[in-house]
Amino acid sequence: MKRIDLFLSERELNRVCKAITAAGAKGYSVMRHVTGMGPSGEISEGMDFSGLGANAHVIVFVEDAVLDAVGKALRPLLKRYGGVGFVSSAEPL
Amino acid sequence: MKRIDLFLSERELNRVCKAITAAGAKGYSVMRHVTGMGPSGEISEGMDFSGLGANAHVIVFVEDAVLDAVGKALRPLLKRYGGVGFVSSAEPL
Amino acid sequence: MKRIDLFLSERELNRVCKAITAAGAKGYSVMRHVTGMGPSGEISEGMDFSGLGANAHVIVFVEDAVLDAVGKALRPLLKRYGGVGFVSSAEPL
Amino acid sequence: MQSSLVLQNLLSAPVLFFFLGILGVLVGSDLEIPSPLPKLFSLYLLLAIGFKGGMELAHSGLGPQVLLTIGAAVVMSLLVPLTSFLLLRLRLDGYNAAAIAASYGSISAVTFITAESFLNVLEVNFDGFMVAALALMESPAIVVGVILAKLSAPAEDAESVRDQENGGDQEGSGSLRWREVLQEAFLNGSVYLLIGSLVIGYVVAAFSPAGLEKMDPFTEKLFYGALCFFLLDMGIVAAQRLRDLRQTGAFLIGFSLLAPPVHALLGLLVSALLGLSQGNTLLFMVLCASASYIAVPAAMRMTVPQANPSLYISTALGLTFPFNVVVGIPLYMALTRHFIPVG
Amino acid sequence: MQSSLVLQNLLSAPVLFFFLGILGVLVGSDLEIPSPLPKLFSLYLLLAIGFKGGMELAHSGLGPQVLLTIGAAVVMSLLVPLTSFLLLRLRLDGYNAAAIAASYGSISAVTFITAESFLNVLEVNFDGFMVAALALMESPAIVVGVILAKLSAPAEDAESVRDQENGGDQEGSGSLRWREVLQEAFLNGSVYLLIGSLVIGYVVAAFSPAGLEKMDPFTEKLFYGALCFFLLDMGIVAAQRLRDLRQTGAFLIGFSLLAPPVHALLGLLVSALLGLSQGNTLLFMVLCASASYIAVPAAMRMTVPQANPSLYISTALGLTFPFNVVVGIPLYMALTRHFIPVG
Amino acid sequence: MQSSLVLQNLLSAPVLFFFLGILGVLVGSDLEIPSPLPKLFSLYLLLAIGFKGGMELAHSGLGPQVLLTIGAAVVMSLLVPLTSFLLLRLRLDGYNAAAIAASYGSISAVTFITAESFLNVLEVNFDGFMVAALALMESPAIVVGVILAKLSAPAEDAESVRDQENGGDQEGSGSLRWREVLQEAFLNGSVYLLIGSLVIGYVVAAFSPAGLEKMDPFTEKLFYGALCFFLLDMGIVAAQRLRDLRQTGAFLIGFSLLAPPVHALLGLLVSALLGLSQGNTLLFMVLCASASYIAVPAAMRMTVPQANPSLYISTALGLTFPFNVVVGIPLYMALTRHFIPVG
Ligand SMILES: Nc1ncnc2c1ncn2[C@@H]1O[C@H](COP(=O)(O)O)[C@@H](O)[C@H]1O
Ligand SMILES: Nc1ncnc2c1ncn2[C@@H]1O[C@H](COP(=O)(O)O)[C@@H](O)[C@H]1O
Ligand SMILES: Nc1ncnc2c1ncn2[C@@H]1O[C@H](COP(=O)(O)O)[C@@H](O)[C@H]1O
Ligand code: NA
Ligand code: NA
Ligand code: NA
Repeated sequence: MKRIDLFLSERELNRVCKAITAAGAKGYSVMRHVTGMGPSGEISEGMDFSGLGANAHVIVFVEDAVLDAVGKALRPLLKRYGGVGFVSSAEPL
Repeated sequence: MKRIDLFLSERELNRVCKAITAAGAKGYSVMRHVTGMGPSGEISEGMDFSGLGANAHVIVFVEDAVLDAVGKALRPLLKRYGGVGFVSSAEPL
Repeated sequence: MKRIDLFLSERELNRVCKAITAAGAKGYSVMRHVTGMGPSGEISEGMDFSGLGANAHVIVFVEDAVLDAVGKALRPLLKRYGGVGFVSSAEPL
Repeated sequence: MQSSLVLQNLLSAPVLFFFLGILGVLVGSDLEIPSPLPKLFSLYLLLAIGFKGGMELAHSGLGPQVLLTIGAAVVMSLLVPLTSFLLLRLRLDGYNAAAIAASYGSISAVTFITAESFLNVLEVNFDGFMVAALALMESPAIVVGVILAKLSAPAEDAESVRDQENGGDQEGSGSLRWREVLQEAFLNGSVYLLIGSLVIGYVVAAFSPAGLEKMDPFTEKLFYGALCFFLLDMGIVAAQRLRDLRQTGAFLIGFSLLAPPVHALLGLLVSALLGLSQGNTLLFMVLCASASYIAVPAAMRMTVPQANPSLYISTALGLTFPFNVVVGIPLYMALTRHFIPVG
Repeated sequence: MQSSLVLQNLLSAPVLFFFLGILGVLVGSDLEIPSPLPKLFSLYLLLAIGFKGGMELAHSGLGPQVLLTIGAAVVMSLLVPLTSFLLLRLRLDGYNAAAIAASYGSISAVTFITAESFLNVLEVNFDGFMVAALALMESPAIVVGVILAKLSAPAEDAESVRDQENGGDQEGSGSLRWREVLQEAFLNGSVYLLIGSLVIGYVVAAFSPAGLEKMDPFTEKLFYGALCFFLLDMGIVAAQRLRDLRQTGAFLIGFSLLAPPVHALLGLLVSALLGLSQGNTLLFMVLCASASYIAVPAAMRMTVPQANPSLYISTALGLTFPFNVVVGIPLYMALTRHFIPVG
Repeated sequence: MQSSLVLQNLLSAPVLFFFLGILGVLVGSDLEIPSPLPKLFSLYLLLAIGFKGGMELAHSGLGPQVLLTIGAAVVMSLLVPLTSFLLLRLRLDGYNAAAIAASYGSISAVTFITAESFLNVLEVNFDGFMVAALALMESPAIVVGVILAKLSAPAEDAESVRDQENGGDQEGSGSLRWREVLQEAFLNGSVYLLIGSLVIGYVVAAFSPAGLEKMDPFTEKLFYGALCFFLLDMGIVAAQRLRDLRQTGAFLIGFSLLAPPVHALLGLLVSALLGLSQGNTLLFMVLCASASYIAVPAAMRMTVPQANPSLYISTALGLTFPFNVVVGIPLYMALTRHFIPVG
C-alpha cells in the first residue's frame, strides 16, 4: 500500500479531491488551515480570510496498483495550480 | 519504530485515545476538524456542528514491540464505530 | 527523500521553522491546534487560549542530504523546549 | 390568509438567509462558514434560548398547566419514535429504523427558534416554559431509540456486539452499556448546555434579577441576527445533504416529508386537549414535527453504530429541517389559527 | 482643515486598532487572531453591510440617479483594469499585469466600510445604494482581468494550458473554461454573500419591515466594534505582507501607492459629472481607489494560475489598503470638500 | 451580610456558567467550546476591558492618586513573586518555584472582570484606572520570575543552557537572551492587546469622543454575556486541570488555595494606606490574589523551559482561579466592607 501526502491551496481542493476519487482511490482525508513554506513563498495563518486562502493537507492511502493513476491525475493539477506531493509505503493496521 | 495513522469520527476519539495509552503507547497526537471520504461516505466541514461531527486524525509513533498491542486494541473499535488505520515505518529524529 | 514529523508547542513554532529553513530545507507545512499526549503530559484543546498553547505538527520533506543538518538544528530545540521528532522514507509523487 | 402566512415566513430575514445558503450550493458558489464557526452559533443559540426560557419560566412559575404541557411533550417524545419505528420497519432494518425514529421523536432547536421568531413577527404571544418542553424532549427519544435497536437486534448479533465490546474497550457487562446510553441521552453537550442554561436563567431571574438586564444585549438583542447567520450555514449544510438523498431512496424521502405534518397534527390534537394558547400550540406542533440532527445522531453514532449515520442525518437535516422552516411553520400556524381559539 | 481631517481619521478607533496590529508585527509581539476568526469578522461585515445597503436601497428606491451611479461604478471597474494593465505591462509579464490590474479595478469592502465610519463620525450623509455599486464592481474587474491574461498569453502557452486542462481534470473544451471564469467572478463566496445580503435587506425592508428592527442590534449596533476588531487583524496581516515587498520591486511599490490617488481623482471627476453628494463622492472615490484582496485573488488563483499570487496580494493588502485607510480617506475627503458643493 | 455576599456571587450568571462548565466535566458531558473560540472570547474581553479602562482613565485623568495606585500595583507585582518564591523554594526546585512565583505575582484578567461585574451588580463604584494597574502588573512579574530562575540555576546548568542556545538557534550572547525576556514580558500578545486597547480607549475618549458611543454596544453592552460564555469554557478547562493535581502534590495545592487570601490581605493593607474607595480596594485585592495562566505561562515556557508547565498552569487555572471567582471575590468584598469606609 502507498501513502500519498499532498499540500496545496484550499482553493484547488475540490478539483484535487475529485481527481483522487476519479482515479480510483477509495478514500482520502483533508486537513485545512494548514500553513507553510514552499517554492512559491510563505503561507501564513493570517491570510486565511483573504482570497489567497491557506493550504490544505490531503492524505490518501491507496493500493499500489492505483498509485500510478492517482499520480497521473494529480501531477498536472499540482503543476498548474501549485502544491507538492510525496509518496511513502504503508500497510493497513 | 512504527507510525500509526488513524482516521475516525471525533465522537470515538476519547475511546480510541484511551485504548492507545492502555495498549502501552507513550504518546499520540490528534488533529481535529478533519474531513474526508471513506467507505461510509463523505464527511464535510459543514457537518462539524451536527451530531455526526467531523473526523479526527490520530498519529501514534510506537516501538515495534507495542504495535501488536495497539493494533489489537484498536481494530475492534474501528470495526464497531467506523474509521481506518494504517502503519508505516519510522525512526526517531 | 526523507519525511520529518515534528510535534511541539505552538510557542516554539517560530524558532523551529526558522531553524528548518536555515538548515537548508526547501519547504515545510504546519498544522496547528494539535492536541496530544507525550512524556510531559496531556495537551487538550481547552488549553488553546491559555499561555500553554496547543501543539503544532510540522511536516518537512527533505533530500536525504539535508536530513542531517535539519536534525542537528532541531534536536537541541526539541530537547530544550520539549517536543518530539520522527523520520521516515518518502519520494516525490 | 394562509398564503399570507407562507409569504410572511418566506420573506423574513432568517428564512431568506436560509435560502441564500441553499441557493449558494445549488449554483456552485464557494461560500462557506468554516468550522468551528457554526458550532459557535449553535452553542450561542442554545445558551441564549435556554437562558431566556428559564427566565420566563421563573416569571410564569411551575403551575399545573406548565407541568402538564411539559409532561405531554415528554410523552410525545416517547410515542413518536414508536409509531415512526413501526412505519420505518416496513422497509428498513431494525438498527436504521430505530435510529431514524429516535431522531424524529427528538427535536430541532433551530426549527423551534425559527418558529419563535415567526411568532414574534406576528406578535403572537407564547410562554417561556415551552423551552423546558424542548429541553426535555431530547433524551427520552434517545433512550427509546436505543431500546428499539436492542430489541430488534438478532440474538447472535447482540452477543457478538457484547463480545467485541469486552475485547475492545474492556468495558465488560451489559449494565455498563446502560450507563453509556444514559450518558449520551442526558449529558450530550447540546442537551446539557440547553438544560443548564435554562436552570441558570431560572436561578438568575429568581435570585439576582439585576443580572437579567445585563444579559439582555447578548441573549436577546443579538439573537435574531445570529439566527440569520446560522441559518445561512444551515442552508449550505442542508443543500449539501440533498446530494446524499440519492442513496436514501424514495421511501425515506417520503417519510421525511410526511412525518412532520402528521406529527404536527398529533401535536395540534394534544395542544387542543391541553387548552394551549395559539403561540404555545404552534411551538408544540413544531416540537413534534421537527427531527434532531445534533443530539440524537451524536448519541446513535455511539450507541447504535450499526445504523448508517448518513440516513438519519440526511433526512433530518436535508429534508425535514428545510420543510419545517419553509413550509411547515406557516402551515402549522394556519392550522393553529383555524382550530385554536384566540387567547 | 485638511490636517484636521487626517487627524480625525488617525485618531478614530478603527484606524487606531489598525495601527495597533501593524505595530504589533513591527515590534515583534506574538499577538495574532487565529484562523478562522478573521473569516468570521469578514463574513459578518459583508453580511451586515449588504443587509444595511439593501435596506436603504429599498427606502431610496431605484431612481435614475441611483442607476446612473451604479452604472458609472461598473464602467469604472472595467476601465481601471485596462489603464492599470497598460501601465503595469511596462515592467511585468501579461499574467501578472492582468491579475494586478483586476485587483485594482475591483474594490475592498473594508476600505469602503472604514470610509462609511469616517463619514458617520463627520456626520456627513451618504446613500445606501453606494453598497450596490460596491457589490457590482467586483465581478466585471475579474472578467476583464481574465480576458487580458488570455489576450496577452503567448500562443503556444494558451495551447498547452488547454491541453493540461484536458489531461488534468478532464474538463474538455474552451467554453467550459468560461463557465469557470464567470463562476469565479459572480459566485465567489464574498461577492455572493454581499449581493445576497443586499437583496435580502431590500426584500425585508420592502415586505416585512418588522424584521429590520430585530436585525438592527446585529447588523448596525455591533458593526463599529466588529470593524475595529477586524482592522486589528488587518493591521497584523498587512504588516506581515510588508515583508514580501522586498521581492516586489520598486516599480510595483510605486504603482500601489500612486494608483489609489489617481483612481480616486478619476472617481472625483465622475462624481462631479454625476452630481453626487459629498458623502457619495467620497465613497465613489474610495471604490475607485481601493484594490481587492479577497474576491479577485481567489478568482485569479484559479483562472490565471500563471500569475504570482504574492505580487497581487502584497500590493493590495500590504500597501494600497493601509494607504487608503490611513492617508487616502481623509485626503479624498479634503478633495471632496474642495470640489463638491455641500448638499 | 457576609453570607449574602457569597450567595449574591454564587447566584450571578457568570459564576453559574462557570459552575456549569465544571459540572459538565465532572458528570462526563461532552460539552466543549472548540478551539479557537475561547481565544476569540479571551481577545474580545482584553480588547473591551482595555478600551473601557482607557476611556475612563481619560475622564478621570492621571492625578497623583491614580499614579500612586498604579505604582503600588507594580510594586506588588514585584513583591509577591519574591515572597512566593521563598515559600515555594521550601519544596520545589528553583525553576519551578520561580515560574509559579511569577504566575502569582501577575494577574488574571478574567478574575478582575468577574470582580468588576460583581461590583456592578452591587452598585459599588470603581475607577477605570484600575485597568491600567491590571495592565502594568503582568510584565514585572515575568521579569522577576526569569531573574529568580537564573539566580537559582546551578552554575554548570546555566553554562550548558547557553551552549545549547548557541548551538541550537545561533542566538549567541547572554545579552540577546535579555531581549527575549523583555519581549516575552512586554510584547506578549495578551499584554500587548490590553495595553494597546487601553491607550486607544484613552486617545479616542480624549480626541474623538464621538467614537465612544459607537463602540459602546460592542465593548460595553455585549460584555456581560460574553463573559458568561467564556466562563463556561473556563469552568470546563479548570475542571480538566483538576485531574492534573494528582501529580502536583499537597504542598502546591495548599499554596494555591492559601496564597490568594494572603495576597489579598496584603492588597487590603496597601489599599487602606492609599485610601482607595471600596470598589477600587476590591479590585486591588483581586489583582494581588489572582494568578496568571495566559501571559506568564507563555513567557515562562520560552524563558524558563526547565520548569514543568503543568505545575504552574494547573495551580493557577485549576485551583486559584476557581477559588477567587467562587469564594475569593465575595470574601474580599466582605473584608473591604469591614475595613474600608464607604466613599
Ligand atoms: N518540502 C516540503 N515539505 C513539506 N511541505 C511542503 C514542502 N514544500 C512545499 N510544501 C507545502 O506545500 C505548499 C505549497 O507549496 P508551493 O505552492 O509549491 O510553494 C507550501 O505552502 C507548503 O505548505
Ligand atoms: N484510503 C483512505 N485514505 C485516507 N483517508 C481515508 C481513507 N479511507 C478512509 N479515510 C478516512 O477515514 C474516515 C472514516 O472512514 P469510514 O468511516 O470508514 O468511511 C474518512 O472520512 C476519511 O477521512
Ligand atoms: N509517541 C508519540 N506519537 C505521536 N505524538 C507524540 C508522541 N509523543 C509525543 N507526541 C506529541 O508531542 C507532543 C509534545 O510531547 P512532549 O512535550 O514531549 O510531551 C505531545 O503533546 C504529542 O502531541
Ligand atoms: Na419531533
Ligand atoms: Na478599485
Ligand atoms: Na497576583
